[in-house]
Amino acid sequence: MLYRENGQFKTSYRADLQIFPIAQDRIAIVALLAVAFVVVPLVADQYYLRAILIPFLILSLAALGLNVLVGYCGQISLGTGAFMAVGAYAAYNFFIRVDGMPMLAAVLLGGLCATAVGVVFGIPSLRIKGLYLAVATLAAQFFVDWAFLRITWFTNDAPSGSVGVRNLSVFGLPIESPVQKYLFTLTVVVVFALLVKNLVRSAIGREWMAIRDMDVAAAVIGIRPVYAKLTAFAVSSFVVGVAGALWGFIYLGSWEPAAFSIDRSFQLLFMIIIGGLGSIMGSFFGAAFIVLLPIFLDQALPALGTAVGLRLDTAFVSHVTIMIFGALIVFFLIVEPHGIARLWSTGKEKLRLWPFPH
Amino acid sequence: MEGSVTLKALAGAGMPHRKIGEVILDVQNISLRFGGVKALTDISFDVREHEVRAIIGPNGAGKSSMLNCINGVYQPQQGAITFRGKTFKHMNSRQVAKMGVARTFQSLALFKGMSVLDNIMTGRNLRMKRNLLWQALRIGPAEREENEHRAVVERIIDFLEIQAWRKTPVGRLPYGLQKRVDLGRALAMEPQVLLLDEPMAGMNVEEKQDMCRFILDVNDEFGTTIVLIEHDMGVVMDISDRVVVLDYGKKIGDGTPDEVRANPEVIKAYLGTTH
Amino acid sequence: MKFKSLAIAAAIAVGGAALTSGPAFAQAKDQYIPVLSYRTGAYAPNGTPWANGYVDYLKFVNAKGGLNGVKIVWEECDTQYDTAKGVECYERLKGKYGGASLVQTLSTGITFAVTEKAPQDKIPIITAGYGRSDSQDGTVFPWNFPLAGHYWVAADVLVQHIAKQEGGWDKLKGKKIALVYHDSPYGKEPIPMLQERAKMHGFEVQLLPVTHPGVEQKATWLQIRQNRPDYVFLWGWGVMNSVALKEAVATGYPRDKMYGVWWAAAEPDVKDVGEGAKGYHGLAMQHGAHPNAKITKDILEAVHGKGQGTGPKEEVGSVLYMRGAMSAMLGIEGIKRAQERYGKGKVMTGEQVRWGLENLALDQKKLEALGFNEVMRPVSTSCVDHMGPAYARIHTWDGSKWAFTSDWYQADESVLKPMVKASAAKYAAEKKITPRSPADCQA
Amino acid sequence: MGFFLETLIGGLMSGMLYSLIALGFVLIYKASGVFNFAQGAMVLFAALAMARFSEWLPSRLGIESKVLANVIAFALAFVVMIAVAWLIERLALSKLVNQEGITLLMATLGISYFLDGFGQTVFGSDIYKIDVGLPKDPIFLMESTFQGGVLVNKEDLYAALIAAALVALLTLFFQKTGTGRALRAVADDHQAAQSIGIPLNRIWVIVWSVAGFVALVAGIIWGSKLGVQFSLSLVALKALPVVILGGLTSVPGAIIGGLIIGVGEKLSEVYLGKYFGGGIEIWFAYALALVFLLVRPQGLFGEKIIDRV
Repeated sequence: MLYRENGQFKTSYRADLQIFPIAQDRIAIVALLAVAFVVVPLVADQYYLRAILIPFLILSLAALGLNVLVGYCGQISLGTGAFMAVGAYAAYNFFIRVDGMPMLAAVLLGGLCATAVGVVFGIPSLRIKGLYLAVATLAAQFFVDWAFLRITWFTNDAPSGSVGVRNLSVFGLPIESPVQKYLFTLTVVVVFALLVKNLVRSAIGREWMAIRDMDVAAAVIGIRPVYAKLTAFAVSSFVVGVAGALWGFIYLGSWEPAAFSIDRSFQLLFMIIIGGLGSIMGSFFGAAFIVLLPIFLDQALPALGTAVGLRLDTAFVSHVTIMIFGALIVFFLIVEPHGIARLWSTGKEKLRLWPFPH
Repeated sequence: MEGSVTLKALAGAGMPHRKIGEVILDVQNISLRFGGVKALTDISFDVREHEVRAIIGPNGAGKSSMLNCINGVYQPQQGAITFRGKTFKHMNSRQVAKMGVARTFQSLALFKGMSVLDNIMTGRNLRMKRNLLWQALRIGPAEREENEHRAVVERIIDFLEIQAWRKTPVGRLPYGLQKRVDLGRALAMEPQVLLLDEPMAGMNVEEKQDMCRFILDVNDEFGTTIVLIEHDMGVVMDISDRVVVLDYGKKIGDGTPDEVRANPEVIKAYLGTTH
Repeated sequence: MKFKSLAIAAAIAVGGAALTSGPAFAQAKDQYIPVLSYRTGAYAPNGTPWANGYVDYLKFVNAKGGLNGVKIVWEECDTQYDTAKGVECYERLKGKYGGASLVQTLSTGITFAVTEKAPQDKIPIITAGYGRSDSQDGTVFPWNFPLAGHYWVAADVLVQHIAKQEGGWDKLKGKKIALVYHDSPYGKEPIPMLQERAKMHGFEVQLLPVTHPGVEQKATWLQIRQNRPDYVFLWGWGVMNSVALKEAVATGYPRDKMYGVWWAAAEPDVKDVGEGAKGYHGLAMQHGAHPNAKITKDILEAVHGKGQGTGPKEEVGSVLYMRGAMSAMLGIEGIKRAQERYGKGKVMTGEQVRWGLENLALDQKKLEALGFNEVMRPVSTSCVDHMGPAYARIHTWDGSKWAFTSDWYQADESVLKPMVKASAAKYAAEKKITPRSPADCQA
Repeated sequence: MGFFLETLIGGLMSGMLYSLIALGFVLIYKASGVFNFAQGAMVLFAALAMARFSEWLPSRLGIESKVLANVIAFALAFVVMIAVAWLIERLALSKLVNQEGITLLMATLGISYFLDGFGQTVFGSDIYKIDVGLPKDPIFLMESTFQGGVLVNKEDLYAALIAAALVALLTLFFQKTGTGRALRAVADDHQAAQSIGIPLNRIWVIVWSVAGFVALVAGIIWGSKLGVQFSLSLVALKALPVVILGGLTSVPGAIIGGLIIGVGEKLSEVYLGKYFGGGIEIWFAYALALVFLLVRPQGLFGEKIIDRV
């Protein structure tokens, strides 16, 4: 009987239009943020911060961006890695070449460059649809990979073509220790999540979804497919680009195009499909699932092995990890094609009715 | 049929104190081909302000294609369309919408993933001016704008009596209600001309009566000109001022319901088939 | 219902998470060495023997009583040669058992990434024969140790060798050398050195990148057939090597004009080309294949003899296996050297191990004691020079095994040193790093 | 001129090999509307099976004759692929009917992970040999006309011939056999096919088996070229531009597309590569496909999409 919205009457549209109309949800989210910002930094050890939470957050951000394009506007893209790469390398160049360029500014500028590239590679979407478009976006993936390997200017003529950054800081605060990196990433992600949420529940968001659901009808009520699709590509690749910059700056510290390979693109697509297309929350669920599962399996299997008293060799473990990973993905798609986010809402529905079955 | 006899009476505001105005939409010699197939051949008719204009004809007569030409979904090979004195060879969907022509669809073309509210809100998009950044920040003007339009949409929701389903994804609504939402989305554009493509297809008598009432109310209260495609002859004859009859992409009749009813060609081609 | 089943699944997952959560902090009575390897993915065939050699050697040391009594513990993590995964592995392993004493990344990409983290973590990085060449400069890269040479050395030695074949540096004038390289940081490392040499001796370098994984090289070899370079340097990796050799056969390019870097000159690269690869040369940095070396015999006896062998017996002594074993040995010797200063029989911290690695002095006598005498030449490092003298030989595939066909070479300091200095200085400037002062070295 | 011919021929033959893999995509997409990203994994899996069987048969069962060993191994591998097809249908596809294309695509990606892991656990992750006696040495044509002659890679030539034969075989299978007709019926309209009593599930098992067979042949050809190991599963990436260029639903499309891509990328690499610093063929293939799509959004031979309201 705890989770109810009845008794909470909305007296203004404003009140009805907030992100979490139900009071309990608002409380929950505040609590979650409190934990994320205060408790986690205090308790989590280096490994969890550096190797799990930070990549989880950054990839959630990327997934969020991709979700705008695929989930909300219905344009499938397999070239996400490319846009991350553009973000990372552009940010790197701003950071290295411009004296005293603040890191945050560099990251955002990187995002803008990704936007430009994203729009260019979005143009085919005006004519090509569905799977054809999906495969076509791979052109972006391979071209960008190639460009950053071949055009040495982008990599500041590093002999190996691999670049890196050090001594990061924001507004004078150093971003060196895991906790600092974590908090910085978290802040960026939260802000972007809010902005994107606002977009998708505003006019532009409705235009995207209209194009996704029924483009002819959308055109008839005066929505321009060109504008809707290209803005989707722009916003999406901006967010993805920023995520890419963070991936390079905060997580890897030093990277090469391989860090944004086609596998990354697939990984992100998995996140939004498993998490839930067209759902902000889903992006986070998906990221959690895809990031944590392999790491978890990779460590759980040997542990289980020793538990039953046999030493599993590394190759076997990682092969089995891939197997289980693949199998679980299929399993998930079967039980809930609409992703974890849908499960979440079903769960909440059930909770509302609890303890009455219907 | 017997249900529709009493329709005018049912539709409370039925008694026409609305005066029919000048020609607002004029279709001249439209011809449309898909490869070899002729969808429309040399169609001409006009629509006067405030009137209810019906387009009837058997299946595949080219009725929907006609509407699609009017709001720029299809580009006819020949002919022109004049709207409020401006003549166009090809209509551009957005332009048409801007000029105040709205449209409902035969096979529902709602945005299935979105709630009733959002579906109708899309009808307001043309009027929302705030740019991406404002929308992203959603403070001050952007939020005010959103709320204003929300208010308008709520009025439409009340008018169509679908308050209870505000936040339901339209995909889950029964057919009849979806038809209403479709109408609501069109109304949200505050159109001067409303193109209705078989608004009553597949409805039972009660639903048809409701829908007729909505249509006539719209026509009366907002003085909206209505172009209507309908199969149900009874309905058409009852609520429309003038009727165009199409058959195999050709115009075979045009005039008041009574004239059309009397037209032998129409009887042969159309009424013949219904009985 | 499906909701319930998923809830249960989740519950299980959480339970399992609890089971594995947190690095196991054993008290530091053992010397801990994390092992980053790749036994899966596109490069598994090359990664596996390396890892087996590495682990076997650790087992061997323990079998022989450890480091003056201190036992070695290790934990392996499969990086799949993927940088992000590698970083995760590094983060996962470094903290365990009271902290890692050193790490060997076995991937150029991971090396670059870990290099950025080393200064905070204070864990020395050994990259025996790979990694970034400029990290030889210990003042800018205090934690990197490209022991046993790096790719600039490799490139330089190859050029020296063909100069000798041609009969003098002047003979190189107007010659054409094609570099067929894996299009990645690894493949691009040698380019600056080759271009430097080309400038000096007036030969022409033609760059032919091959995109990962290198299964399609027809275009590359058509180009080679078109402009007939006098030599082909193969900077390949994994399947790319065997494909290159097969294409060479198919386009009739003479194998004995082809030279591979050591990653491209091991058994897996030529095995399934067999006869076709006859005459193909490879660069052996320090070691090659040593089926009969003392250390090989010792490991077979002390490890495989006891049924402790990590991989199959047959691969012991093969090129990549030896690379693994030698890499492990260099690390171990670093730790031993550190013990000499900070106390025998004690567990060394990362910083102490770094001192050890900076003061390596493996002379012929020591190597002999270790059983590596015919495997490699002496290695000695300093705080400024983290590589020390790097020796290399050429070995040639006779259709069934690798056999040495040249004498020892050494990179030409006069060419190498300035390049390393310049590149390291550039890196330092870019990262705003202040190089270590000699005083700091005494620490 | 001679060199141009050489490049052209080389391109054509690579193209033929691409179409061989593209074929797998098309077959499955036609019949079940699934864009099967697992095709690459299936190629690897089939090749691994073939390689290991042909290795085990002599060593474990003492079958001397290499030919016999290969034949048996081939048969066994095919059986394995049928089993795989059946399992995929049973465990995944049958439960995913009427899902969106993207969901299915992701499912097949999941399947491909599983196959990669499974294959390497069972068969090992080292480099293995497939030797079906394809010749390795080059042949030279028209040496009189051009000095040096025109080089033709004999292995590729044979491979191309085999691929062509396979295509012919499949065309026959589709046109002549009852199953083939059923397949085409399903491809045209699932409901209709079902209503006239064609069992969808069985059809799907068959299609996936056929795709498995194609994968096996592709695996053998590529495997004997590259050696069998993980990278084999990545050749699928070379086939993607072929598929969209030819049209997802067209077998001839896969062939023509393959040839266009093959020739296109080789010529581009050899003649334009030097101006771009090389390594352009991979993205050039996709760019080429993209250009074609801008003209024909449904691919060269794909069915046209008209949206009605």
